[in-house]
Amino acid sequence: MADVKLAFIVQRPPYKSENPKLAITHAIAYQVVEILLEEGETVTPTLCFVGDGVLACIKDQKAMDNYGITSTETHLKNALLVDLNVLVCKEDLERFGISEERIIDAEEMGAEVKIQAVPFAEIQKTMESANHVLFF
Amino acid sequence: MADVKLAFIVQRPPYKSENPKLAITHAIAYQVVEILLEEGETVTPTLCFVGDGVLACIKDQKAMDNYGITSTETHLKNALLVDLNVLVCKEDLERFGISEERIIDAEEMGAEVKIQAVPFAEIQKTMESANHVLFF
Amino acid sequence: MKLAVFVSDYRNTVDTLERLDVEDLGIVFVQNGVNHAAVKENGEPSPLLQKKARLYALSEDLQTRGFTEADVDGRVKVIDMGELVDIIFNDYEKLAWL
Amino acid sequence: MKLAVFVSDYRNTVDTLERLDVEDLGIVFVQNGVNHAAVKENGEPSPLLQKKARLYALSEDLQTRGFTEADVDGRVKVIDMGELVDIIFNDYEKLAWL
Amino acid sequence: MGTLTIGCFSSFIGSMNLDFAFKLASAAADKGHKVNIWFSGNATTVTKKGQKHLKDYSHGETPLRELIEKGVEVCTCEACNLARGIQKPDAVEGVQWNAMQWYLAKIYGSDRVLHIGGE
Amino acid sequence: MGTLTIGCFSSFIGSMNLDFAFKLASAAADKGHKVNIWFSGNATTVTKKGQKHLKDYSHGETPLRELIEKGVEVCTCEACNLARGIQKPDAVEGVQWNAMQWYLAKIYGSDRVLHIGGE
Repeated sequence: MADVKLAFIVQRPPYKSENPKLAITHAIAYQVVEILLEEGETVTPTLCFVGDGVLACIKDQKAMDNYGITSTETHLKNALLVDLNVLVCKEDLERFGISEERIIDAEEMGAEVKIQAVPFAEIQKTMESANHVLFF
Repeated sequence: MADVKLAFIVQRPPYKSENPKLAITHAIAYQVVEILLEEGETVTPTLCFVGDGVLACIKDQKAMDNYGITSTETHLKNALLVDLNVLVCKEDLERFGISEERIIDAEEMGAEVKIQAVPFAEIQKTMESANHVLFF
Repeated sequence: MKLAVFVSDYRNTVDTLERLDVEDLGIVFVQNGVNHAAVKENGEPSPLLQKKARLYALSEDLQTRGFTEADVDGRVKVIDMGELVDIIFNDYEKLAWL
Repeated sequence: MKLAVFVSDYRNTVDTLERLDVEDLGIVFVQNGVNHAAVKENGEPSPLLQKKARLYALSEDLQTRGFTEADVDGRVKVIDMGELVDIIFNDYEKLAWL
Repeated sequence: MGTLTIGCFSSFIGSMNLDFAFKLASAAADKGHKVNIWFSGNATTVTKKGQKHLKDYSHGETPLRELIEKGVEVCTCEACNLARGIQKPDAVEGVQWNAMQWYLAKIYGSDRVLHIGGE
Repeated sequence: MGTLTIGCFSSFIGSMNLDFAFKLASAAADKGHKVNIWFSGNATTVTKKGQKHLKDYSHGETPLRELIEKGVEVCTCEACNLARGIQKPDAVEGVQWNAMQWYLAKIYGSDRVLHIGGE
């Protein structure tokens, strides 16, 4: 009976490899992992975007219109809808000049959580308190 | 009735992707392309290693012993055996401190040509005189 | 040499473009390469935009990443795939994908 | 945090390793990462060798690329796959592949 | 009208290189150009038929079939396919199976060559 | 003795990531550790059976079978396989087919996790 904490760190931009998308879909799976675990055992991922990975958080991605594939934005919205803890590095957002209103949210879909812009120090803490770190 | 010149430019190190190996095998295919062309039509590739690509030219690669796969060295020896023109950037060899005696050759197998260390300017000229350039 | 170079990555691990001496150079930003056209770092545009070259970015790839024409540096011409085909056949003799 | 970082590339497109604050850091050079251990550029060893960390390079991957122990910087310990397994289980709690 | 030969060496799904190549080939063919596509290395897995079209993933089979219908010539590296456990009957119909010289021969007759290397 | 779970997300052939993962898994199993391997994304193509063992290419099938024989648990992402046209009967016997939660559940019980991301 315990909780295992995981830090998912996305450090590369989307649409070059499947990495950022797979980070999101794997994190979302925490919702259904209980069928494979004993009573009271849980897995809690925190999904963190750092470096060029923060480019995944820009809204209005038209991947479906242009390439017929689900956008990383849609995956991120799904993550918010299942109350996943999603952090994005504040310093990197500032470095790229990405303002908060350009960050994806899923409010109109009824999500209760938002992507949180936090200092890198907090992402560092997330890694420290995690049992395992997974870099994408 | 003409010759089409191609510049194959290998700019990345071996064993990270198949690129350097595929550059060599595709260049070697110039030997058999005539079966698909008309009489007198030829293709002449020049294989050039620049940047981190020059690391492919270091001899004694033990890829077969360690991973059971043909080394990039073996592919390069095959290229020399079919008289392919192989150039390696002199400035990049110097940058990495790779001496000429560490460069692959196929003399003991009877090859008549060697990998030639040339200034980048000559590789630039090879690209200029080529009909097409292929970057690996 | 009339050469169009396709830049498909934001971070390049090769320095080929810096070393090439091309009299008539085009740089086509595609896929994650469009970040060079649409993103500034610490207020600075990508150094690639300072090359003596005609600069293009593919609209489909900008849109896919959430960018609009308003994000694109004024030196870069936004083109679609059909225009890219014309550029390939009409303006350059050789193509390089870095 | 006791963290072993696997560096598998010669050129990195991420700066994560520079930013991480790790009290007990190991850097394991594998695959093309072994170039950091065995190659100097303009006479200078890789900046990664200056990190406050225990440094390891995988012998199999050095040999595959034509390097011998003589090429490897004195700060780096050459290990084989079996030793790597022991390091993973005995010396570090978390592993990161950059 | 000219001839464009595209070499594809990147993995199917993820990198978007193949998606890009398909769109470019289609646009060129629509303008009346002759287009050839060569698959080698990890790109050859795109020629496997029976790909389930899930919206989360790039899909290769339908665009490939459309390109072949438009007259685009498509060829895959036989050895690369076999090494990945894909036999000829497993491949999308109309894709040619050959070796590297096919690519060189198509380049011979091409006005433009876009060689898209691997990852 | 501990438990190591390895996540593999890189393309089969070329990058050497899978070759590395197989050697590491084998060395850990030989020392008596429990090892689990998860394939996702482009790595899933390594589970296709019938790979012709050409010396020019990394070969996945034989090492996979050896690992499974040693008691290493191997699982592949079903959706990733289907998107690539690989059905369950096409896969190496003994490879489990499941979804991402398999990986998370194995991580739950692991002492060490080596997540090898994609290219």
